[in-house]
Order: sequence, then structure tokens, then C-alpha cells
Amino acid sequence: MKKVYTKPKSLKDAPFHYCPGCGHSIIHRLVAEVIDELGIRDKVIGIPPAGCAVLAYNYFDVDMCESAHGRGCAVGTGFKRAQPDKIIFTYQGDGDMAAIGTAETLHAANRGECITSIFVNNAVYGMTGGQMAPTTMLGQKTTTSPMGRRPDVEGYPLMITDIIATLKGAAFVARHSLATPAKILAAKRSIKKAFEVQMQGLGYSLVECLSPCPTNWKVTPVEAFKLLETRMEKEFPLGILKDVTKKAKG
Amino acid sequence: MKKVYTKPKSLKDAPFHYCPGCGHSIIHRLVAEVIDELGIRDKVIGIPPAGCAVLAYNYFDVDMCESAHGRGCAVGTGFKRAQPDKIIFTYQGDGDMAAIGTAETLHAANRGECITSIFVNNAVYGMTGGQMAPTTMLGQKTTTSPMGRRPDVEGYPLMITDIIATLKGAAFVARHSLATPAKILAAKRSIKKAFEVQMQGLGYSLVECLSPCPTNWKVTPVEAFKLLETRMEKEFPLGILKDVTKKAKG
Amino acid sequence: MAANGMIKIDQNLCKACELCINVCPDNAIKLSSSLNHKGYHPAEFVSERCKACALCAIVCPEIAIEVYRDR
Amino acid sequence: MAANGMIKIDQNLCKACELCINVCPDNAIKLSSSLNHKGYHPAEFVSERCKACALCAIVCPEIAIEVYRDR
Amino acid sequence: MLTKTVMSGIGGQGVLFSGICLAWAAMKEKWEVTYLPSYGAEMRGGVASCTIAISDEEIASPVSSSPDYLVIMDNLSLLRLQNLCASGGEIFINTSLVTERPLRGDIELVELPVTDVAEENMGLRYANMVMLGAFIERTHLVKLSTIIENMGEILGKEKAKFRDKNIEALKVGSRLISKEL
Amino acid sequence: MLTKTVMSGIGGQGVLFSGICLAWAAMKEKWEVTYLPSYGAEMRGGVASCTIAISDEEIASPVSSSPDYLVIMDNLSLLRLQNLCASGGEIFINTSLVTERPLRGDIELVELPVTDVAEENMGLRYANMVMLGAFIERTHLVKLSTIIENMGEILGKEKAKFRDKNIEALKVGSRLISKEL
Amino acid sequence: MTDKILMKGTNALGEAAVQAGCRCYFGYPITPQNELTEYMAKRMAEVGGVFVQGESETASINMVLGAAASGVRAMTSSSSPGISLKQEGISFIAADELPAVIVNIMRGGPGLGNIAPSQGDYFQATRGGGHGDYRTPVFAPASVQELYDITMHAFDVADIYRTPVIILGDGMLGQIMEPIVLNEKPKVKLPPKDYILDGAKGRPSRIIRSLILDTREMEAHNWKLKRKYDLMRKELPMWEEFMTDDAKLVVVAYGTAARIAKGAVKRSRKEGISVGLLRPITLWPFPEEAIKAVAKNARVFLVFEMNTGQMVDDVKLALEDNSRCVFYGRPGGEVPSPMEISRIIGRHWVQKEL
Amino acid sequence: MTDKILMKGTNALGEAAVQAGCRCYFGYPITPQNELTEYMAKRMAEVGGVFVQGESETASINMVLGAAASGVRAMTSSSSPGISLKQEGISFIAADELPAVIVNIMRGGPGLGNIAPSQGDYFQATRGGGHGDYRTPVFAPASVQELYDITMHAFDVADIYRTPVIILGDGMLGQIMEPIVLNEKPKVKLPPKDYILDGAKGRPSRIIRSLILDTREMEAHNWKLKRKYDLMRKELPMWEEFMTDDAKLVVVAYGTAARIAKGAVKRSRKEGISVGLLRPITLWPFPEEAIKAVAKNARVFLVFEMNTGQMVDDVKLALEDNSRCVFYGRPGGEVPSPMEISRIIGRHWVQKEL
Ligand SMILES: Cc1ncc(C[n+]2csc(CCOP(=O)(O)OP(=O)(O)O)c2C)c(N)n1
Ligand SMILES: Cc1ncc(C[n+]2csc(CCOP(=O)(O)OP(=O)(O)O)c2C)c(N)n1
Ligand code: SF4
Ligand code: SF4
Ligand code: SF4
Ligand code: SF4
Ligand code: SF4
Ligand code: SF4
Ligand SMILES: [Mg+2]
Ligand SMILES: [Mg+2]
Repeated sequence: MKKVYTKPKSLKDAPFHYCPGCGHSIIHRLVAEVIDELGIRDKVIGIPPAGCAVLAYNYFDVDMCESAHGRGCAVGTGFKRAQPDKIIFTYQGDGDMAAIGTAETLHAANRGECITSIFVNNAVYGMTGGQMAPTTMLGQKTTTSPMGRRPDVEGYPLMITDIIATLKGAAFVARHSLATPAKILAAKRSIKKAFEVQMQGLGYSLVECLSPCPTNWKVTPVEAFKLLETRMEKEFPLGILKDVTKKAKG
Repeated sequence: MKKVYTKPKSLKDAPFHYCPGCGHSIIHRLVAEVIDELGIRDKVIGIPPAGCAVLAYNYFDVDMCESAHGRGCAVGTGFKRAQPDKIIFTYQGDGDMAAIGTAETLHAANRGECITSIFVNNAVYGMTGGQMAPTTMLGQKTTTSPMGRRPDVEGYPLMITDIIATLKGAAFVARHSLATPAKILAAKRSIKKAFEVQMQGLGYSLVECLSPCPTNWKVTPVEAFKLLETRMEKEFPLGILKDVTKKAKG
Repeated sequence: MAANGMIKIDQNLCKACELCINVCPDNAIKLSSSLNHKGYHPAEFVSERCKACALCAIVCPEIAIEVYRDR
Repeated sequence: MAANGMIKIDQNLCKACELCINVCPDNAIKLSSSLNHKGYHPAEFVSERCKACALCAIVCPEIAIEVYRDR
Repeated sequence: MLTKTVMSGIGGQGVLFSGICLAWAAMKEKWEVTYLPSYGAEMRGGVASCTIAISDEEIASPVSSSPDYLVIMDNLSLLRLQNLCASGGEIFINTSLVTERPLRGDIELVELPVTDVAEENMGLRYANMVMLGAFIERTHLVKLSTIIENMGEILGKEKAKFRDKNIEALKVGSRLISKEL
Repeated sequence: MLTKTVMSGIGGQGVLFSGICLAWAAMKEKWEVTYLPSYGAEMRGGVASCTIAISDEEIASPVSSSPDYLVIMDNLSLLRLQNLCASGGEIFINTSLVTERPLRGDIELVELPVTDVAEENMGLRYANMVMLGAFIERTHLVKLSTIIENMGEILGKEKAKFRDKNIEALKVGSRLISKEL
Repeated sequence: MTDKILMKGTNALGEAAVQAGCRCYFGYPITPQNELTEYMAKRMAEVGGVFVQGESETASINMVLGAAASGVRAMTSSSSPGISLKQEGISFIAADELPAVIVNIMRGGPGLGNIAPSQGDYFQATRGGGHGDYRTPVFAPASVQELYDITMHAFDVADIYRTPVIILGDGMLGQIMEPIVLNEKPKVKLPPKDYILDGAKGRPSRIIRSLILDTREMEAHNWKLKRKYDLMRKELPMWEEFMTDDAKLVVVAYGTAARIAKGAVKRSRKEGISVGLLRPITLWPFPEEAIKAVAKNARVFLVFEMNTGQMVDDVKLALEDNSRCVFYGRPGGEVPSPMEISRIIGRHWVQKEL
Repeated sequence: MTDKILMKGTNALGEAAVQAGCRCYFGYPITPQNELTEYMAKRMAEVGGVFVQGESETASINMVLGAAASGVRAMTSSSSPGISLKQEGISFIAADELPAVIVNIMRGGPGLGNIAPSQGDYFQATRGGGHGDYRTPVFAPASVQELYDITMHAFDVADIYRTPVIILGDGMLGQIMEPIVLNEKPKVKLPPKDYILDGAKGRPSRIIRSLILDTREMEAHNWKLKRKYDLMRKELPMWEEFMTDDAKLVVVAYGTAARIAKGAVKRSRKEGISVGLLRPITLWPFPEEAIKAVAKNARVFLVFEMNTGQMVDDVKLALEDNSRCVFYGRPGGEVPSPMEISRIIGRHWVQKEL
């Protein structure tokens, strides 16, 4: 029989340390598959975050450089400016990208840095144990919003992806979800597009993936994936928010 | 004869240290007039920036607390949360608010902090001698964009005010210009509105003022005021970008 | 019509999240009654009806599933 | 019709930016030929035609101008 | 006398709570006591463990490089910790999940199928309490009655509903030892 | 011998450039030299000043608490600096703008209407060069010719167009002294 | 209440803050101190205080500044990398002379390091990791009870001297549970807060600022701060001595390291070694006089730190004789056993022929 | 070129960086070092290098990390408050063992302070203001020529030891213009950059990281760094001695303070006082051995700093006799004259009956 689905080459042979049903490793796989398909493994430099994916360098079989919490896009800028021919991606959680890293993310996008950000939105701080994230939804209970996020006290879920889509330096911006296999494949298509846009030198690209954190949502993995559809996608509408290659054609 | 225009009471009797034709002192006067008119002098706490207006506490006759460069909205959050009955305003330049302070500004707005930011956009770092600001316009020469700002290298002017207007926590957001007496008076109306919105507890309010920096633009004051209209207002369209009180009525 | 397929599940990688079970259109997977060395009851392939659609592999967070097709 | 007005310019506050001169609809202001102690040729009020419109005061960055009206 | 116990399992097995129960009881019985959880970068699926030191005088180090007692709830824990146990110490093993055994001869093994027992009686999640009941019945570090009396307080209001089943599990555990003896 | 000169005016009057010219010439004439601008929070309108130290040996401090020469281009500078000048020192005053005079009797005053002179000849902005010409003609700290020869290099390519008028102003300034003598 | 309760270090700290009247907490999650942030989230809601999860550590410390300038007792907490991000803010708070309590539950470093107990931030805490001439009192409790008591004290110290105060713990102190007594906060006479900004009502407007362009004024301010620090040096030092009376060898250690050292001292005593422990509770001001006093009898000082050697400088500065000072370090999160330290004690005992 | 040219400190530094092969500069404006940032903006464009004005100091230092990990010589610069904001990043670069040059043109502090020459950041620079056990070489040049030469050296040191290096100046050194010779960069054998990330082409993929969860590994890394620092302590110290041979009193001062002290020494010598100057050029590693050597003849050390007393600790640590050490400080930006310092020298000369 023919093997039709197996581990991508750009991943090492290490078992993941993530919780059962965590979205991070699915997204790792998508990125690795894209790297394989584009044949760019030997040109890629990845920048994992401080967050549950901090150990991503143990999984990706490409050059990887850790970043301080939130500074992925600044570190990425350093790499890209120093080596414009390399392909740089940052991999960041919602806290990393949209709280402490707000300025770095926004300004890298605004400068049109040709880097790609994979933005894993699980609406919570996973690694540190379930605190409120900028993307925590109204009413959602976390350890630091024990009464559920209240708009008048903790503010609103921050739509950082939508903000970035408004920036002229951003070339490709999309939001996806891992809720179903079809959606997972759609996310992969956008990740591929994001890398391609970078390779064409068109500017900053970002793919947000709504991703489950069963542990901190305190539900089973299957429930968590359902919540992606029934809850998160309502707050964070899916879609391609910006694609300069489309505009060019249109 | 009746005195019809004189110094507002909320300003001290100190001559300004600003350069000839600088917009900062005009904006100081507008804010002071609004404080006088609202009768809130004894409830106001102002937060000047690191920037040319760093010495604003020498001019305003209200309680004033210096902020580290870019952290005005964080300091303001501290004040407002500790004393919800006080009226807090931050006074910030473009570098302060939209470069180093990006995260603090965005998140305070997103939390809907009931504070008011007066945002002085002169498209340049005034105090430090004319470096590029996030709002420096394409082609504009500064000491750190000596070839003129290039979109592919230095990125685009950051429309932070427009971004803030998209945030649910922001209640009133407007952009004005000092180009003519009529526009100056319009700016004042918005500043007043911004304070009122704060007093009504509706959320974050921000008034951007396009303001001349003749020194670093290397033109005469009269030319600088003309450039406000012929150049800056083209890049930064004036208007009230958000007003929740209008929506409530409509 | 449907291809004849099968999957291999690396039982020691599996964390019993049941996502594969949940997506398999043919109910071809279930949890094993034995424990793996991580303490999970891992998923196991139980059916001949697999059409190698790979949905299970696409959702498996542990890349524990390899999919094979007869043609 | 137009009110009769006048302005007072604090010559030591004035930095000769000429903004007032530029906006005055009645050309009622010009730069003085003498220097103030900051080294500027300050603005001075030169006309009887002032209608106390206060435009000059509104633009003056130094709050150097006070406007008076007869009624 | 200073006695140190390390309890270890995979996250979710409740070993941390077991440790707190033990520490709480020791406190109520006026011992000096420290409780130290291990805390890892991994949220779930990783090994969770805690160290409880009980003594009649001030406790210097709350960590333990060679505990007197080891309570092992899963294979990985055994793998990581088996060499730690002091010579002459005892290792309590949850035989329902732990398929391996330590090779050392200088320690005593106490083998208990607590997960199975819990599943049969109160439910899978009470394996930790079954183990704790057995552990106390055998070690006599504290009185089982002290834990039972304080279970309500330990659990707090939010988790009060688990009180009865926890107590039941403790008792089942203690009987597991008595039966064996 | 160590000689320190402080030049001061309001921003835009070009005293910093005058100072650089002086320092440059001193360097070309193989003196040890330091040039230190004051730099303030105020961009324009504030006082701008610089200190030039010229010596035949290594210069310790480039600042000066009691300069030998003071060059004063405006009233505010006089106000701030008049007490600084060393006893027996000289103060060069731009009488076109400086209406005040120092009260001290232990210093020499050199009064020159350089702004007026510049305005009449090359234009207002050359007042600094007129003053420098006069200053050098009187102090002989360096040779005027050294500055003139190096003016092109000092200005650099971008500002080369000012070379001739600068030189002219220097000469006018030096004649201002000669005439007075 | 004198009944003991079992409490986690972070929670004891949080509860003490609440009891001390802290009503504003601003922080950002970071292991191993998340439980403190989470505790404050819960408790501030209960007591009607303010809890804001800042968008970063930088934002949080500046929020503290605003709350402190409002006259409210304010606190933030973090762990090593997050504390580095607060350095600018701490420098500002020190310059503004505002009271604040800053908690650093240290982790292994530098960089991201790990979350194990470590004492790598001693210099940063005691030398002012931020810019400029300032110091902050630094408290290093060694047990949950002491953490509770010292936290209440820290708020008083902050108010009395108008200064940011640092509480320095490590992951172990934060995570450990021990029985404690919830002692009442001692009553302390505090100076009036006549500097706060609460609107210029019936008084002239006030300014809080650290920009002092005039160099003479700036110098005066620096010397004013220095005088304050000198006063603290006199008034604040705290330390514990254990069996130092007849000790020829004295172990100097703080926090978690000191606990272990104490166990080691007990062990070594049983072996007939006359060894004692001097445990600085304030790291700044450093209990120099205590070292000097003990040095009259003791010959050798063994400094034990969970780093590669930082406090050892302060001991040397007090001793003025580096040859009497030896160092043992375990950086990176390995917590040695009392036995290990007593081996080290024994080795030096023999080598130095004590 | 051996012709002298008149050059501003900041520009000389920038030019030296360019000559040393620095091709990536990331910075954020702050007085009194703006001219350096501006110089780099111009020069990087000319030499085809990278200039990015970061959105903050925090961003800039992390950009430096990325560029350094790419194998390109990279630099950032700032002044005191901005340097505080870089502390986390510096700790990461040190942990990652990446080379970088970080310039701090100090201003008065704490807080916003002022922009006058000051030396308040000595501790921050020499003790690792960031978290964790790390050190950075710190160079403190005292003239524009030295600034030029040392900057080139700094890049080599960074590469040789794979470490962030700090160049510590003050507003005066940055702003002053002096004639300098544009010396050529000395040729130095550098280790191969076999750690850089440039795509895993024809080699296994590489990782740069500072997270080391395993405590034993972390400890090993800490000791590895420590060994490197010990090596630097041996190999890096630089200092200047002036008239120390027969000096009974030795002034210890660095940077701008040392210039003034030198003038004072000359003056005092004329009055027959046998005084000398020891000027540390590296502040870390501190030239301890030099102090010890001079201390064989000299009786008293007068430490002069433009702060309230920081380096004085290092002198005391070297002397092991605090009574031989006196301190004179002028914080906040007042630059004393050589005469003032020679007065201080005279006073101690008399008081100590030298
Ligand atoms: C400066 C700093 N602050 C805080 C932390 C602690 N920290 C690590 S990851 C993280 C947030 C994790 O949340 P997110 O970015 O959403 O990633 P996730 O774990 O959810 O994937 C935090 C706060 C840190 N490492 N460094
Ligand atoms: C942390 C920090 N970085 C940099 C500075 C230096 N600085 C002071 S003001 C300023 C920018 C001024 O520009 P802007 O905010 O636009 O205000 P403006 O002067 O133009 O009104 C900078 C970079 C500082 N004081 N602190
Ligand atoms: S905590 Fe959440 S995000 Fe982190 S590994 Fe577990 S499930 Fe994934
Ligand atoms: S530099 Fe520009 S912004 Fe600053 S005071 Fe002068 S004109 Fe105003
Ligand atoms: S490949 Fe498709 S049919 Fe086969 S087991 Fe997987 S999900 Fe089921
Ligand atoms: S999806 Fe993968 S990990 Fe989850 S149960 Fe199936 S095989 Fe196991
Ligand atoms: S008030 Fe109006 S008319 Fe009168 S001087 Fe001013 S601008 Fe001119
Ligand atoms: S606007 Fe004011 S400052 Fe400007 S010239 Fe007129 S009076 Fe003078
Ligand atoms: Mg997250
Ligand atoms: Mg600006």
C-alpha cells in the first residue's frame, strides 16, 4: 500500500510535549509541510516564542532562534535585514503577539518586513497556566479574569489581525481555524501563500490560527475543537483579510 | 474696552520654551481653556510625555505627573484606576504615542480606560532633534531618513488614530489640524468633547492634532502652518473618526 | 468506488485526544482498552472500512497516524 | 458694523513667528524694527482697523496677544 | 525525625492534591511540614510531582534528593524517580498503570492497583485518594482520621462536593493495606 | 598655555559653527584642541553655546568654569554667562542685539555691532562670521588665514556655497578690529 | 487568628499585601509567580481593589507609578526577565520618590533560563539594575511565614522612605506551602502623603517629575537620595544569626539557600564543627555591621549562593579581607542538599585548619 | 590616513564601527547620543549596511540579536533610560552567547534625569543590569581618539568571546570634538562563526536558545559562562597609569572624570604633591591587579566619579582595606574643574598626613 499521509521532513522525530488535543502541533505540521512543499528548508529561519511553543525548535528541523517573550517580529527583522535572501517566520501566541509584543508586531508589519508570522490564537495564556489573553473572549473565565472577561474592566478581545490588515506594509493577512480537517487544510493553504508572498518580497504576512487549548479551557479535546466553531469563530470571523496579490490582479 | 481673549486660568504665568511657531503651546492653550470651561481644574491630573512637551507641567496649573517616554497611557491607567473620580489626560507626541508607546496606547484604548489622550502629531521627533517618527510622511527627510522616508525601507506613516478608532474601548476619536484659526477652534471643540466623554465614563478618548514643527521641518512658522494644509492633512485626513455619543443618539 | 485504505497509529505517540475518532467518517478508530506508556488508552484502528481519506491524520495533533491506500 | 477692537501684544513673549500677521484679515499687525530681549523683532499692533476678531490671538503660540473690544 | 515523601504522576492524576492532604494533616498534628510541588513548562501530560517533608524540628530543605517514601502513579514517574529513593525506603506503585518495576534491591515495593480499585468503586479520578489512604495506613505518618476530619476544609467551598467520595476512597485505600497485611 | 573661549548666542545665530571654525584652525596649526557644544532640551530659541579649549599640551577638561574669552551674541547669553569670565578676561559683545552690559570691572569689553555690520554687508546670518573675524584679529589664537584656507573643508560639500560669503564676513570682522585700533 | 493554615508562598505574599492595605495590583503573568498574580486577581475583586493585567511588565510598572502617585498602596510582581523590563520604571519611581512594592520571584537565567529556584538577580536587585544613582531596599525572606510578615513590613518601608522596595524570592519560596500564622500588621506611624496628585483642590497644583535639567538641582536631588539611602543603611538592616556565637566558620546565605545552609550547619555541628549561619534578610542595605561583628570571632566566611557569586562581593566589602571569604555556588536551579553544603563546610574546616 | 581630522565623539564611534565592519545598526533616538544614530543612518546607507530606527529600545536590542545570530556585526546605542529598557535583551544575548556592541552615552539619572555628563550607570553596566548570572565587558574611553580605537576593539572582543560588549561614555564624550587620527583597524584572528543561523544548508539544523529547563544543563551553562568571564578577567583589563610610580595618593577615575582628574594631578604635582592617576579603561573586567600593584607604594586611593559612589566598591574589593579608599563624587551633570579635584587631592594629602 502507498503511504499517503506521513510526517513532513522539516519536522524532527521528537514526540510533542503539548497537551492532548493541543492545536500547536497541528500548526507545526502545517508549517513544516509548507516548508517541504516549497523546498525551502535550507533557507528558513524560524523564531519560536515564549509560550507553549517555546520548544518548537525541538520539533522543526530548520534553523531556529528563540525570542524573548513578544519580540519575535523584532528578532525576525534583525534576521531579515541581515540576510534578505533567507525566509523568516515567527511563531507566536496571542499573549506573545498581541500583548507584550504589540509594538513589535505592528511596527514590523507597518515597515513591511518580509517575514511571515504564524499567530496561534487560543484565547488564553497557555504556557503560564491559563491567564487572560488579549484575545480572551467576553465572559470567558481565566485565572486572571475569574469573573469572566468584562468589557468595562478588562476590555475587549483585541483584533490584532484585523488591525494589521489595515497596515500598508502587510501583504497577506488571513484568519483560519483548526475546527475541522477542511479548515485545517485551508489554514495550510494560507500559510503557504504567506510564505510565497514573503518570497516575492511583497511585505509582511500573517496567518492567524484559532487553536484549541483544552487544558486551560478545561474541556476535552473534542469539546475544545467544537468550541472553536461554536464560540471562537463567532468572535473572530475567518477569512482572508488582505491579499495584495489579488489586488494586483483585480 | 472689554478683554475678549486672554490667557486661560489653568495655565501658569510662565513663558513657553517652545520654538517660534510651535504648535505645542497652542494645544496647551486649548486644553487649558477646555479645563477652565468645564470647571474641572481641581480634578484634573495631566501626564506630559518625554518629548518637546516634557516641561508641560511648568505651564499647566493642574496636578501633573511625568511619564517615561511612551508610557503615558499606562501611568494614566494607574491614576484612573486608583482614583476613578479624577479626570486624567495624557499629552503625547507621535514618537511617544505611536512608536515606543504603541502597546500602552492601544491597550489602554482597548480596555476602554476613561482617560483622554491629546496626541500631537508633528510628523517628527521634535525634542531629540528631528528624527523620523512613525507618522513621518513618505518622502519626508529627517535626520534618520536622510533620503526621505521610503515605504520599502522605513515603512508607512502609521495611522494610529485610525487604528484606535476601530477599538471597541475607544469612545471618541478625532483628528484635527492647527492650520487655521477655524481649525484650531474645531480642535478645541473635540478636546472638550473628549473630556466630556471621559467624564461620562464612556471610555477612552483621543484627539490627534496635526501640529507644526518649524524647527525640524526647516521652514518658517508661516510656511509650516501652510504645510499642515498642503501636505499633512492630505496624509492624515481630518475628522471625527468615532463618537459613541452620536451612535447612541442615532 | 472508495479506495481501500488503512492507517497505522503509533500507540506510544497517541495521547488519546479522540479527535481522530471524532472525525473518522467510517468509525474506523476507537480507543484501546490497554494503556500506553504515557498512561493513555491510545487510539487503535479497528475497521476494514477505511477509505484512506486521511481526515484522522489531518487532525491528529501527535502525527501518530500514517495513512495508506491500495492505489 | 464691525466692532471696534484693539490688541495688546506682550513684546517680550513674542517670538516673531509672524503667524498673527499672516492671519489678521485687516493687516493690523507688523513686525517691529526694534529687538526684544530674546533677540526677536516682535510683532506690534499698528492699525485702527482691528475688529477684535481674535484670529491673531487664536493662532499666537505664545499667548502674547490679548484682544479688546469696545462693546 | 525528618521524613520526606515524593508523590508523582501525570498531570491530572491528582498527586498534588494528595500531597496537600498529607501536609495539611501533618500541620494539624503539629508537625513541622513543607509541601513543594514541582512545576514544569508542560501543562498536562507532563509529570507532576510534589515533595512533603514532615519533621519534629524546623525543616531546612523542602526538596528531597533521597526521599524516604516514593509514591508512583505512572510509568514515566517511575522512570524518572526510581533511583532517587533512599536505601531502605519504600516505593508505592500504582500497578494499574505502572508496568515497569524498579531494579533496585535495597528498597521495599508496595504494589497497589489503585486505579483499578478506584474505577471499580468511586471512579477513575479517585485513584489518588485510594493511594493516599493506603499510604497513610502503611506509613502512619499522620492519622487517617486527621485527613478525614479536615477534608472539608482542605477542599474548600468550591470543591466541597467531592468530600464524601474522597473520604470513601481514602478508606478503601486503607483497607487495601489491611487486607494485604 | 591653555586658553578657553566660550561662544554663546541664541540657536540659529551660528555660534556653534564659529566655534568649529576656531577649533579646526587650531587643529591645523597643531595645537591641542577640544570643542564642546552645550546641548539643551530646547531646540531653538534657547541659548546655544560652545567651549573651545586650545592648548600646547593635552587638555584635561573641555568645559570651562572661567573662560578667558567670552563671545556674546545676545542678551540672554550675557545674562547667563557674564559672571563666568575669568578676571582679566575679555568679553566680545554683539552690540546690535545685546542691550545690557556686564557690571564687572575686572574684565575687558570688546563691543562690536556685528549683526548690523553683517546685515549691511553679507546679510544677517553672517553675524557669526563677522564676530569670529574680529575675535581672531584681536586674540590671535589662530591665524585668520588658516580658517580662510580651510573654510571649504570645514563647510563640507553640502554647504560649500556659503564659503565665499563666510570668508568675506571674516574679513569684514577683522577690519572691524583694525579700524578700531 | 493564631491558628496555623497551610499556605503557598505566593498566596501568603498576596494575602499580606491585602492586609497591608495594598489596593492596586498591576502585573503580567510569568512562571514561577503566576499564582501571586492570580491570587491578586481574586482578592482585589473581593476587597474592592484594583487588579489590572497589564499588556506587559513595562506597562505594569508604569501603572504602579500612577497608582502610587495617587496615594494608593500599589504592587507589581514578576520573575527575572520581566523584572529586567521594569528597570526603567523602577528608576523613575525611585527618582520620583514614590512608594511601591515590586516582587521578583527569581528563576534561572540569564535569558529565558528556566523556572527553577535561583538567585541570579542579586546584583540587579541590590545595585539598581536601572540607570542612575538609586537604590532600593531588598528583602529576601526564607520561609512562607517570613514572606508574609516581611511583605507587610515592605509596604511600610516603601511609605516611610518613599521608595520602591523589592521582595526577592525564588521559585521554591513562591511554590512551597507551609503552615503559617496570619499575624496582624504591626501599627506603624507613617508620614503624611503630602506629595500625591489628587487634583489641585484648595491647594497649589503639584508636579511629580524626575527630569531636572539644571545640573546643580539634579546634583542636589542625587545627594538628597543618597542621604536617604544612608539613613536606610542605618535603619533597615535585618538578619538572622544561628549558632554564630562560638563559630569559627560562618556560612552567609539568604533565602532558600539559607534554609539549606541552616540544615547544613546543624549537621556539621553534630560532627563537632563550630560553624554558624548569618542570614541577611535585607540584601540592601546589606547587614555589614553584623558581618563585622561576627568577624571578630569567626575566621572564615563561606558564602553560599544559588548563583555563580554575587553577594560574595558584599561580604568581602564588609570583611576587607578577601582571604577570609570562600564561595560555593549552585546556579541554574539545582538545589543542593544540606548534606552537600555540610560537606563543603567540612572541607573548608579542614583546609583552613580551623 | 594619518592626517588629523576634527571629529565629534558620537561620529568617531560610528565611523569606527563602520571601519570595524559593523553592517547592522538598530537604535532609537535619545539625547545625548542622537548624532550617533543619525551618523549611522547616513553611513549605513553609504556602505550598503542596514539601518533601522526601531520602534523602541526594546525592539532595537532584539533586532540586534537577530542580526548577530545572522553572523553580521551589529550595534545599538542609547542613553541611560533607553539602556534600562534593553536589559532583558542584553541578558538574552549574553545567554545566547552572541556578539554585539551596545553603546551607552550616559545622562544624569535616575528617571528622566538630565542630559548632562554623568556616570550613574556604572553598576548597571558592570554588574549586569539584566537578570541572571552574566557579565559584559565594559569599555570607558576618555577621549575621542580612544573612543575611535576602542570601538574597533570592542567588535573584536564581542566576536572572540561571543558576548555583548558595552561602550560606556557620557554626554561630554559624545558631544566633544577633538582632532583624531583614523587609525586602521588592527588585524585580529577571529574564531569562525560556526553558530550562526543562515539556513540549514548542507548541515544539520541549528538552534539558538537560552531556555534550558534541565537544571543540571542550566547549571553547566552558567559555569561555562563563568569560565568565559574568568578568562576575560585575565585577558581583557586595560588601564592607563599616569605618574603613579612614586605616588602616595592615587586618583582612580574613568572616562570624563579621569580627564579632569589628570588635569588635577598635573596641578597638584606642581604643588609638590606626589599624586598619580589610575584610569580603568575596562570597567569590567576591573583592572584589579593594576590597583593591587599600585597599592604597593601608594597609601591612599581617591576615587572620583561623576555619581554618588559606585566604582569605589571595585576599588575597595581590590584594596581589601576600605580605610585606604576615599571617595569624591559629583553626580547629576556638574563637571568639576581640575582645580576643584586638585583641592580635594590637597585636602586628603594633608588629612592623611602623606
Ligand atoms: C518578559 C516575559 N514575560 C512573561 C513571560 C512568561 N510567559 C511565557 S509565555 C507567556 C504567554 C503565553 O501565552 P501565549 O503567548 O498566548 O502562548 P500560548 O502558550 O497560549 O501558546 C508568558 C506570559 C516571559 N517568558 N517573559
Ligand atoms: C526610553 C526613552 N527613549 C528615548 C527617549 C528620548 N526621547 C525623548 S522625547 C523623544 C521623541 C520625541 O518625539 P515626539 O514623541 O514625537 O514628541 P515631539 O518632541 O515631537 O513633540 C525621544 C525619542 C527617552 N527620553 N526615553
Ligand atoms: S496549555 Fe493549551 S496551548 Fe499549551 S500545550 Fe496545553 S493545550 Fe496546548
Ligand atoms: S522642535 Fe518642533 S515640536 Fe519641538 S518645540 Fe521646536 S518647533 Fe515645537
Ligand atoms: S483515513 Fe479516513 S476512513 Fe481511514 S481511519 Fe482515517 S479518517 Fe477513518
Ligand atoms: S488524534 Fe492522534 S493523538 Fe488523538 S486519539 Fe487519534 S491517534 Fe491518538
Ligand atoms: S483681532 Fe483680528 S483684526 Fe484685530 S489684530 Fe487680531 S486678527 Fe487683526
Ligand atoms: S503670533 Fe504671537 S509670537 Fe507670533 S509674531 Fe504674533 S505675537 Fe509674536
Ligand atoms: Mg495563547
Ligand atoms: Mg513629534
